[in-house]
Amino acid sequence: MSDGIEAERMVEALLFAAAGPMSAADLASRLPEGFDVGRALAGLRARYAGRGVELECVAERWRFRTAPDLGYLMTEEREEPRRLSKAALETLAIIAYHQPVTRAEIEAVRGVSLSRGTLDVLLEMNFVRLRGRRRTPGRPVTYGTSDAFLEHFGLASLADLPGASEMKAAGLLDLSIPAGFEVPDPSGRSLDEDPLDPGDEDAPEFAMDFVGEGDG
Amino acid sequence: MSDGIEAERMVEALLFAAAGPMSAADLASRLPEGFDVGRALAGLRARYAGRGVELECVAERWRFRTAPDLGYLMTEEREEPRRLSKAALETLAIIAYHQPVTRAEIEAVRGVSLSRGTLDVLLEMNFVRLRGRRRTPGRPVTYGTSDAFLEHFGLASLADLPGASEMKAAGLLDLSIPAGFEVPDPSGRSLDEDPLDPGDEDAPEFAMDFVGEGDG
Amino acid sequence: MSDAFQPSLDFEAVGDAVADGEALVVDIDGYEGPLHVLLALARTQKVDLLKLSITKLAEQYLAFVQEARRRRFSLAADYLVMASWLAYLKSRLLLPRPERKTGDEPPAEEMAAALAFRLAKLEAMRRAVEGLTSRPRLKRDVFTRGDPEALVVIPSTRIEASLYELMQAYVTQRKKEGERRYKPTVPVVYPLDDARERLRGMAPRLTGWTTLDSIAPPVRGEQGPTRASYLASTLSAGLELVKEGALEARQLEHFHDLFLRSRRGFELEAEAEGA
Repeated sequence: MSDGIEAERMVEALLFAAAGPMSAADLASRLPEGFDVGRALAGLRARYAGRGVELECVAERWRFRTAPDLGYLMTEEREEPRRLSKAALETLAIIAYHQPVTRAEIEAVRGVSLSRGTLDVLLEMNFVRLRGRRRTPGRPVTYGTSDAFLEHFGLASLADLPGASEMKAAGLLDLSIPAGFEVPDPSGRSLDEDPLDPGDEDAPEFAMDFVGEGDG
Repeated sequence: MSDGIEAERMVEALLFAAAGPMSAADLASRLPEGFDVGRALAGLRARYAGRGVELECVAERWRFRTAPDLGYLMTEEREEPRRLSKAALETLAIIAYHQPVTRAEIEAVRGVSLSRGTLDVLLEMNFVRLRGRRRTPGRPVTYGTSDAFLEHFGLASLADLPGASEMKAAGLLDLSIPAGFEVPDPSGRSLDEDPLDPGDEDAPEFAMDFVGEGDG
Repeated sequence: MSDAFQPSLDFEAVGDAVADGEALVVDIDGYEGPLHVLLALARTQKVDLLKLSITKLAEQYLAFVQEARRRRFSLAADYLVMASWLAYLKSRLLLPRPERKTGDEPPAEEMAAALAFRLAKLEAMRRAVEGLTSRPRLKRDVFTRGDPEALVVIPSTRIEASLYELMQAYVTQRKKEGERRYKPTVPVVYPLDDARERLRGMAPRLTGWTTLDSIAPPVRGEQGPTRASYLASTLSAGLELVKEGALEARQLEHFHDLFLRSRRGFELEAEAEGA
């Protein structure tokens, strides 16, 4: 059996058996040396295309999943997803497309202040995570999306957000224009962002930010 | 797309997403009407043959399983498997081939009384189950193997237990075996067996049977 | 932040509303805030949002607020703030172009463009929501392996026992059982009495050395005594007759043929010689 076929078999077995998506590096570390994981993945993706189970890349890791058009059959496996309110979805979209983004920036885009619970829900569902702090007065916390978000929506990376490139080209993701509006830059790590201070994730004043009285 | 291919896709997706093995009937009940599950399974089995993942039938239920020869790739999570004691293995073998079989019959074949714990271990492992009661004086409980037993040994049904010819082929039986040696066919249900009485499974006298002093 | 547009005013208004304990989320007929209302109204113009007629939009919005107020007791403050700001913007847009400079305020057109841009941004996010939610979603539309093996490839309860081992265990026992229970069918023997009787009758005729083989009766059929049994019984009877003095036996070498002959024959011979 050729090495190529054998590498495909091994990657196939590992991904089938895995409880979660695996990166090419994860896979390579499990394979005997000298096998080309990238080619095996490409081969498998082609082989499974159009089948009942397909290979997909999410959050830069690989997984098998059932074909979307067969979702209707999965009556027993289906978990009724927690319904996100319109506000929560819009907030999630703003965070996804503008990250890292501060609470004030989210509110500026929507024209309304974040109601209590909106961000909490997204954090609790692990779609959204704290990314860091903006290097501006008050050093506000910035938010971004998690791998779980990408996995849930089946996105290989943030660059694959639907319509992101068109929006970016139209300047719609660039909140710095016009001068009167604060506009964050969605792509990559913002230059004016500090990493979170140690312990920020559970600092009391931070928790206050979500659950405190001032939550608007 | 032809119905055949579509049925294969559906069965593939269902088996992939299922939490456990599924019978053909399970699958049929989940598929829209008019699809041939049997053909889809046969098609899938052929399609996956020799791949890193294979379709296997155990206890008349189907599941995907990584190819046995690739098991070594999954070794990282492997926990040291328990080995069956010789007595347990021998007892299991007798139960498998002679089911339904009573404790006294097992002892008669083995030539020694069952040591404490041997049957317990097999019952606890869920390899052996209580089958019924023999219609003889004392109505002794009869033992048989479980689906977990079949699954563990990769057997589709009891009829697939290797018989005398396979034993000969494996070099286990030779000419020194007495002429009368016969391997019973355990797949048929014995006529002199009653179903279990209600509460048999947890009746105290039954527990005594295993843990009592008299157990040799 | 633009002094003229002062979007923060909206938020301050909301903040005030919160402080006053008023309803936080303004959701009039499904709208979350003035911007969402504006977006919905802007869409009715069916043009690129960036080419929107802000004057027309302002009129639409004011009409909406009026209608809302007619039907409801109150509107959240930010709706009203937006209404007054739009009324102001509209009036500025309608004024003749060479207008007087009012402080740092940007031209009305710029303010209008800024509003249009804000709406376009919100619209983009609404499209993003549609884009995201129309994607196949995990555990709703697409499913990963229901029974992954990686962490349970071989659970601790897993027993290592192969089918071969099972067969082996079975055969070993059955072999042992076979040996233990082996009861050879009791062979039909040639009774010693019969042999003695027969030999006694034959003895007088055994005048010369005769092999045991030819003396013992021949095997008759499957059911009868075996050849070995005939031989053994005949030998045994022969030895008895030797003891009685009726026969004599000899063997020239170990394992060679055994010969028997009548002692009487010998005596007769001797008598004959002596006579």
